[in-house]
Amino acid sequence: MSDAATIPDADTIPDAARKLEWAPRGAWAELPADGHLGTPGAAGTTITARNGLGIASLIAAEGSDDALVQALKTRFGLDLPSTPLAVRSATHALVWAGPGQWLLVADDRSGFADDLQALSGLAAIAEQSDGRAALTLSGPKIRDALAKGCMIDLHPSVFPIGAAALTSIAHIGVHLWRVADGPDGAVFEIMVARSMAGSFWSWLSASVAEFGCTLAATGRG
Amino acid sequence: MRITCPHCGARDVQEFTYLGDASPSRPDGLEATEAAMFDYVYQRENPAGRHRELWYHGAGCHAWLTVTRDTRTHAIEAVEPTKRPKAGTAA
Amino acid sequence: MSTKQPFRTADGGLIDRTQPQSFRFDGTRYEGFAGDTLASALLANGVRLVGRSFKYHRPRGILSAGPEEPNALVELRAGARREPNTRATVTELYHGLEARSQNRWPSLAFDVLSINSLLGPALTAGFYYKTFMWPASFWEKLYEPLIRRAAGLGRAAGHEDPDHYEKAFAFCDVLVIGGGPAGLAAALAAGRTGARVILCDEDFRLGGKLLAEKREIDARASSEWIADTLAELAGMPDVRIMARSTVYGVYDHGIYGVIERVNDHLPIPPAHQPRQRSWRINAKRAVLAAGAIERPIVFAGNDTPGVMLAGAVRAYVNRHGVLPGREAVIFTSGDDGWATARDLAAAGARIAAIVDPRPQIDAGLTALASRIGARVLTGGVVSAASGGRALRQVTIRDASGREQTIACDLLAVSNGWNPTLHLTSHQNTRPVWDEAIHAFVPGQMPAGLSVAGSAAGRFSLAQALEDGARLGSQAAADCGFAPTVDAQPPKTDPEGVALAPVWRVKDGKGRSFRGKAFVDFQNDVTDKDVELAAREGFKPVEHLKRYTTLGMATDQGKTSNIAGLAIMAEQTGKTIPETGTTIFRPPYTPVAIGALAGHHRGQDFRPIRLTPTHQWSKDQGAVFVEAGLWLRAQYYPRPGENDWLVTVNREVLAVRNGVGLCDVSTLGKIDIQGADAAGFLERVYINGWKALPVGKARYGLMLREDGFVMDDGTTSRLAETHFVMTTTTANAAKVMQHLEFCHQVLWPDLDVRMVSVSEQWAQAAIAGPKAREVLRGVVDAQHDISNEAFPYLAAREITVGGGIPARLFRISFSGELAYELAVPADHGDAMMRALMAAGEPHGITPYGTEALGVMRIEKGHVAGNELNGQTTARDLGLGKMMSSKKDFIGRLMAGRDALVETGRPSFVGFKPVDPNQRLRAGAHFIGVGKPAVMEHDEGYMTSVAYSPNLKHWMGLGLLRNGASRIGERIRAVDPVRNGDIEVEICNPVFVDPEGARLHV
Amino acid sequence: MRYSIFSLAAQTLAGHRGWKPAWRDAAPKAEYDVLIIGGGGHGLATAHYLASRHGITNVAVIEKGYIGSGNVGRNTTIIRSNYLLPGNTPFYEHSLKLWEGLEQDINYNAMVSQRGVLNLYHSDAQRDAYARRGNAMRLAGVDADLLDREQVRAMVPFLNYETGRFPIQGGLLQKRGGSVRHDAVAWGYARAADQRGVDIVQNCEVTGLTIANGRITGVETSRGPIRAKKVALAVAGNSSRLAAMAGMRLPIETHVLQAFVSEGLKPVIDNVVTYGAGHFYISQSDKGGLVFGGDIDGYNSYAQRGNLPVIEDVMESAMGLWPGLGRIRMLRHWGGVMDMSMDGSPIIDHTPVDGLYLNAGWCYGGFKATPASGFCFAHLIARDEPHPVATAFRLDRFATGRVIDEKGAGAQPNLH
Repeated sequence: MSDAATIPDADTIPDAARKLEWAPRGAWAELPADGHLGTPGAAGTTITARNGLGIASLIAAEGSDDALVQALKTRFGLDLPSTPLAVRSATHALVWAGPGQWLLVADDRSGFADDLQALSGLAAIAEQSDGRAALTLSGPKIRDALAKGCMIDLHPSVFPIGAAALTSIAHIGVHLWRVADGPDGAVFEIMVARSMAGSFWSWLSASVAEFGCTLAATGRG
Repeated sequence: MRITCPHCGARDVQEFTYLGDASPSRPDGLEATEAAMFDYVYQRENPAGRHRELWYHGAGCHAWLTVTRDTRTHAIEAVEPTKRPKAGTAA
Repeated sequence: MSTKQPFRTADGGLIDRTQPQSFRFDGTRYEGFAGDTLASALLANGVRLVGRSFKYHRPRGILSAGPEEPNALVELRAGARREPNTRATVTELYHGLEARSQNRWPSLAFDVLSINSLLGPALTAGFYYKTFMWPASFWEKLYEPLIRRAAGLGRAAGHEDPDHYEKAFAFCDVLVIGGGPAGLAAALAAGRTGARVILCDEDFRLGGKLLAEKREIDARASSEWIADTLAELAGMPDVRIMARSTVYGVYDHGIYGVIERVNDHLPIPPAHQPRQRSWRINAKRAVLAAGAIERPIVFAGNDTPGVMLAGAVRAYVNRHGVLPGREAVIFTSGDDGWATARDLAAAGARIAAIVDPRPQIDAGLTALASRIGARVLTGGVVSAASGGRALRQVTIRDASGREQTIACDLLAVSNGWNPTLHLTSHQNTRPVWDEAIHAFVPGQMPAGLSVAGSAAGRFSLAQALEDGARLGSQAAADCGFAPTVDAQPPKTDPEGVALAPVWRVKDGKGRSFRGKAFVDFQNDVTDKDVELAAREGFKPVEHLKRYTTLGMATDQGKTSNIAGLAIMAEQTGKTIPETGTTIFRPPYTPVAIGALAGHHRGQDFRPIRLTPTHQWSKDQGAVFVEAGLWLRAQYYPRPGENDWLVTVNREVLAVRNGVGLCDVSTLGKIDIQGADAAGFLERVYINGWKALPVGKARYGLMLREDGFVMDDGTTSRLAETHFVMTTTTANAAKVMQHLEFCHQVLWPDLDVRMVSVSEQWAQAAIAGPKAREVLRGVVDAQHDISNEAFPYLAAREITVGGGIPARLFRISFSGELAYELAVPADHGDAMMRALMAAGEPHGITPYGTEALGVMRIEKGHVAGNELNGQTTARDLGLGKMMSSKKDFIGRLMAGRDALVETGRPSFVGFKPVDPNQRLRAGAHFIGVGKPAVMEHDEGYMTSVAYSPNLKHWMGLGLLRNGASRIGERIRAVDPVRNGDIEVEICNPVFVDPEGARLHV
Repeated sequence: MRYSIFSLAAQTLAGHRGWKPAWRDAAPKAEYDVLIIGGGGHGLATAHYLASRHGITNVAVIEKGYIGSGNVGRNTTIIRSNYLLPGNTPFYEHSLKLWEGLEQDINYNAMVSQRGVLNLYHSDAQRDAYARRGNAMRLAGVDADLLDREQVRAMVPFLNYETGRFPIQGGLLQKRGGSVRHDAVAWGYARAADQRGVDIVQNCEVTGLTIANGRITGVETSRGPIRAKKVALAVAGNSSRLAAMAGMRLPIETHVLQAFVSEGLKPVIDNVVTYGAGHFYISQSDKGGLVFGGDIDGYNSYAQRGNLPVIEDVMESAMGLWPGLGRIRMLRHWGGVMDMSMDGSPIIDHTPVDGLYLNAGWCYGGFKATPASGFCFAHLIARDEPHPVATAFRLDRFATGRVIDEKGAGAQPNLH
């Protein structure tokens, strides 16, 4: 993928393809417009679509992840977690994804190729930026809404800030972690397989409706 | 039923896939005999009581786990990763 | 109000008299109050007859005031919301409630099938096992339809349930089951330690049995203690109180199933809310404080409407402000029934008599009787009740056997209580008999569960409060929460608990037939049925239940099991515990199927997986088809194409003659890296991988360890230590799991690192002679994709569209010059549009899974119908791929005698001898001229398609010795579709058998 | 006493005081020609056919609890012979024929009810597989009809044809399939065997097998030793435990299967219907309860009870297939333990121990097999050769590769 940025000579592109824009279509392209969902009144939950993330699986070679640890520390200032945790910098997160596996998440996809290049050879890297549909979930009732499908305990004493989990909700695999609290309390980031984003939304929208929900940032897909 | 994944913590059994008896080990290599392989593939102790068995945390960390469980009561005595991490691994 | 509700007391009760609620029962309009149940409201209106029994269609009234109710079952609501068999005793009254009696025709009062009651003597337990055998055909044609029509109770709604349900998951340290005195005390004790507590109660109001009683705690009305306790609990952030929530089952490792009836107390759930919520509560510890259920006595006519449990009578009087009768007789074998006399009298009923079989009665009780003006008959029994549709009189037999009748409209029966221990036996542990209280009490408990108060057989209020506080505190302590310094348990007013139960009252010496005496009301099991079971040897309790149906009705024997056991014990001369114990299966009370399904119905039954190009396919007018969880484009009809085959033929010809475009994103894609990646593939595939050059793809076949084929696909080497494997759509997850097994369990020392990248890539097949020209329009110019530079089976990382990373594979399912192009999923939509634009001059045609299937059959490629788990590599003509130089999964078992014997069905092609005839998959092969029977079955057709290139149908199949029979004829016999045609056995590759087109 | 409308009428007039025990509660004798371990449906049927077809009556059936306490008393009562593979089809068809004549054979009405078993299909591939199966049945002389969607709709109009996740496309119908009153099967066979002299010994648990020089000579029980010339194991669910007493390991795992019944309803569904897009099947009993079930829990278990994930899966499938079930209540659920074999098919065979016979591996299909299982097992025990319709159920088929794998799921019991 190192030649990804190479721009071909314009003269060599056939006419038919020249017109093409290659406009990306994100995982949440089908989400409804920003606004209020469910029971009217103050929204108990907030859903914010996260588009344009850079995401990659990192799998360490067994017994030889020192260089990887060092590189992540140097480039992102992040310590590779050895237990189910998500660590965050201003721009990046490292999320535990199984023994010896992590997700590297960049808030902005531009520059992610360079990030991965910098880690090349230190881990088995597989880009997943397009393969995950990500949301930020918050609001005073968000735990009650998540409890309608999430089979793990999200109580603050059990799932503190920084906790991460791979689990499933409504027959759909999810990667869920908790980031710093917002004005309405706990804030969760969640990712599901892109192909199941629609079905996940069907469950999520039904589950938050009781509490009312503010849906935001869907337009930036 | 809940299985305490050594990596992920206590999880509902729904997150796991069952394979079966963990005690037989595969007769590897070109020297292995058909009889030994037959034993590995087909024959089972199937005890009423303590049973070491393989489960896959497919909806979680994808680890294969060796669970020691009583087949009469479903009580779980131990859960271990089948693959032991080597020293120096972050996980 | 009083004329509207003639049996409503003037005041009192936990009802809100300012909130009248209008409702209908069997079409008649009545009124009740907020806080009523349907049962209490019916009683307030003087409605006694509410249902008909199962077998004899006997008139039935309201027996109880709780979930144990066997008689008062109604159809609640109407239309698609109709809920049959709904217990009126736990149905919260709401304005507009509509209910109907059931199991009667034409009306509740005049029910034709009550004639069964006259046939009663013949319709004993198990009578059907002994008859209806002659003539043989009559059972199904005549007898059984009659029985079926008569059986059953309510009618199911004939329509889709319009309401929604959800699941929910909760976690706590201590789950308290039951919100009566023991449960409230337990929750309070646990909550005060700071533990996370959930308190569930099935009722809509917390307080449990206290609600039905006039009791004092610490010299105050118990209602004040309840209010204080609830207030304190409400102030604890980690305590959750769930009313209208029934804990119905105990499952392994501290998991409790709970149904929360979120909106059953409203006509229709509010918008965005479910009707019910199905909880899975994970509790480290639980305290069962579910109270107790009162026991009836078996005597003639004990099912007459107006015969009620004495505790229930108190509940209606004290909680609901209803007089279940004005002229009452009390039949009690213990002190507890006397409290009913007291409360009834206080509410204005006349107590005609108190019948207590005990010879000696506490002086305090007799004083009570004289205070309320009730006759007392000690040493006597009620031997019969009569009145048909409403109780008119009871017959009382004194100690000397003399009988007299007393007119009354209410008989309150008290015979002690059974602990509500159902949940303790959900893990197949048995209750044990406690002779001191004449009841079964919990035996071995499920792990983490303790039991408090009446549920433990400790029936007094003082014991309930003491148990609750102790066990709540203990449960919290077990979870690591230090007990708080506790005040003394609150003091309670005195109560009598003496008891000498009477299980049944036999007919008198004269044996005058007074009518049936019921053990199980709902299933119409009488004492005579139990005697018959004993006579015929059905003595073990499970035989008794199954033979007589005792305890099998919707109430699951809550009021009947113990009497049944007692009568069996009497027949066999054994004690009750020697006779057996009752074991209760979940659920504790019946649970709506919809609730347990939650969100997962209709389109949400299982997730739908959509490919990144889905919208593009929709825009192209695709018809979609389910492929596992995926929706895939099946074909793309154009205006005027009215038959799918027309469309598919067009798509196939377009590919073979020009170029087509197909979404293949659903294939599983596994990224495999590591120093031992090639060696790992060697072990999981039957063929070799070490020699595969970088930049090349290869077809691979993997077996299960038992030697049968598991999956196939192409795997490409992107770098020395980097492969990307493709799997079939159907097996993607299974293969991933298998590879993880091979790595983690079998060969942990290999350096191989795998992750699914199925979701990351949108992948399209561009197939047909013009494929390369189309591809040139999207592949960035610096990548040479000429035949020389990018030959058949080349596989490389490239860029498209001006720098978008992509992977290009020159592989072909169709047999044409073909590529699969993969781009990151966000670009999948654009990729399809770009390819369409680039292909426009060449007439590029989108094609779906049908055309894909036709072309793979034309090429003789195996797919799902052949990879059915019953075929070997050899069967499929792929035996030569099996390397003999290495070990691989399935190698040894594939060598077993039966898997290598000649004569196994093997993979060949078929074409109809008459080219106009259609082939059918699933047809079996029978030799020409042989009878179509199993002995001559030589295999079957796995896949068929119409080939627009060959202009006839073609088939693939597995035929005994198939490969050596090319050119022979055989019959494809398809009896289920009346098919029987001759086919010619042929090479399975119908088009371009040399494969020349792949390499152009 | 022979059961008939006449005996019932006579007893009605006599206040039912003349009925005798349906079978004697026998105490074990010191020795039998054949000792059958397991008083379930298969063991009792074996005794009946040994006595009635082979004249061998010095037989005991010993049962650790009460008869019919195993799977014959806890199944979903379905009978059918809609099998695919030649090793299975003739056997199950033989069973269905025996069901059809059962009442007359044993003078007991087990309420055999051929209401039809309908397997739904939801895709072209599934249709092809059902066509293959239906054709195999027809070639074996078994009735089978392949229905399209409209034919299915005409039979069972209330299913979800419009909004289902996996649309119903049609079904494979076996009209002769149906249901039977399960407990009555055990009681009827017990009564019939008893009347021919078979001892039915309850509360008698086997604690050991007595084997000398490779030959079985008797058993140790909680009620003392019993000698026997031949010993037959019919203890599905516990086969491995008994086989272990003879030093054998079996290609079997013990798993739990749950079953469910709803509250009683007026008739709503006449047939047995199985959902092809989930693990679910449903019928309605004569008493009105909907009887339904789904997949096994999937892990080794002797606990006779299951857990919520499978319960919820069954309910989801129920709603997926039949959305009108939402407000119908599940009354009771329970679990039974069963022998899950390595290919999903049973074993009726000799064992390496002379005189010890094995009837095992019935997976969740043992109930429908009860008559033929008993019939063929009796044949094997009496004549020391397999009955012609049960020749494929050999113990050594796993070693030779002659597996009978209907589903193609391979050597993993919980996938069958």
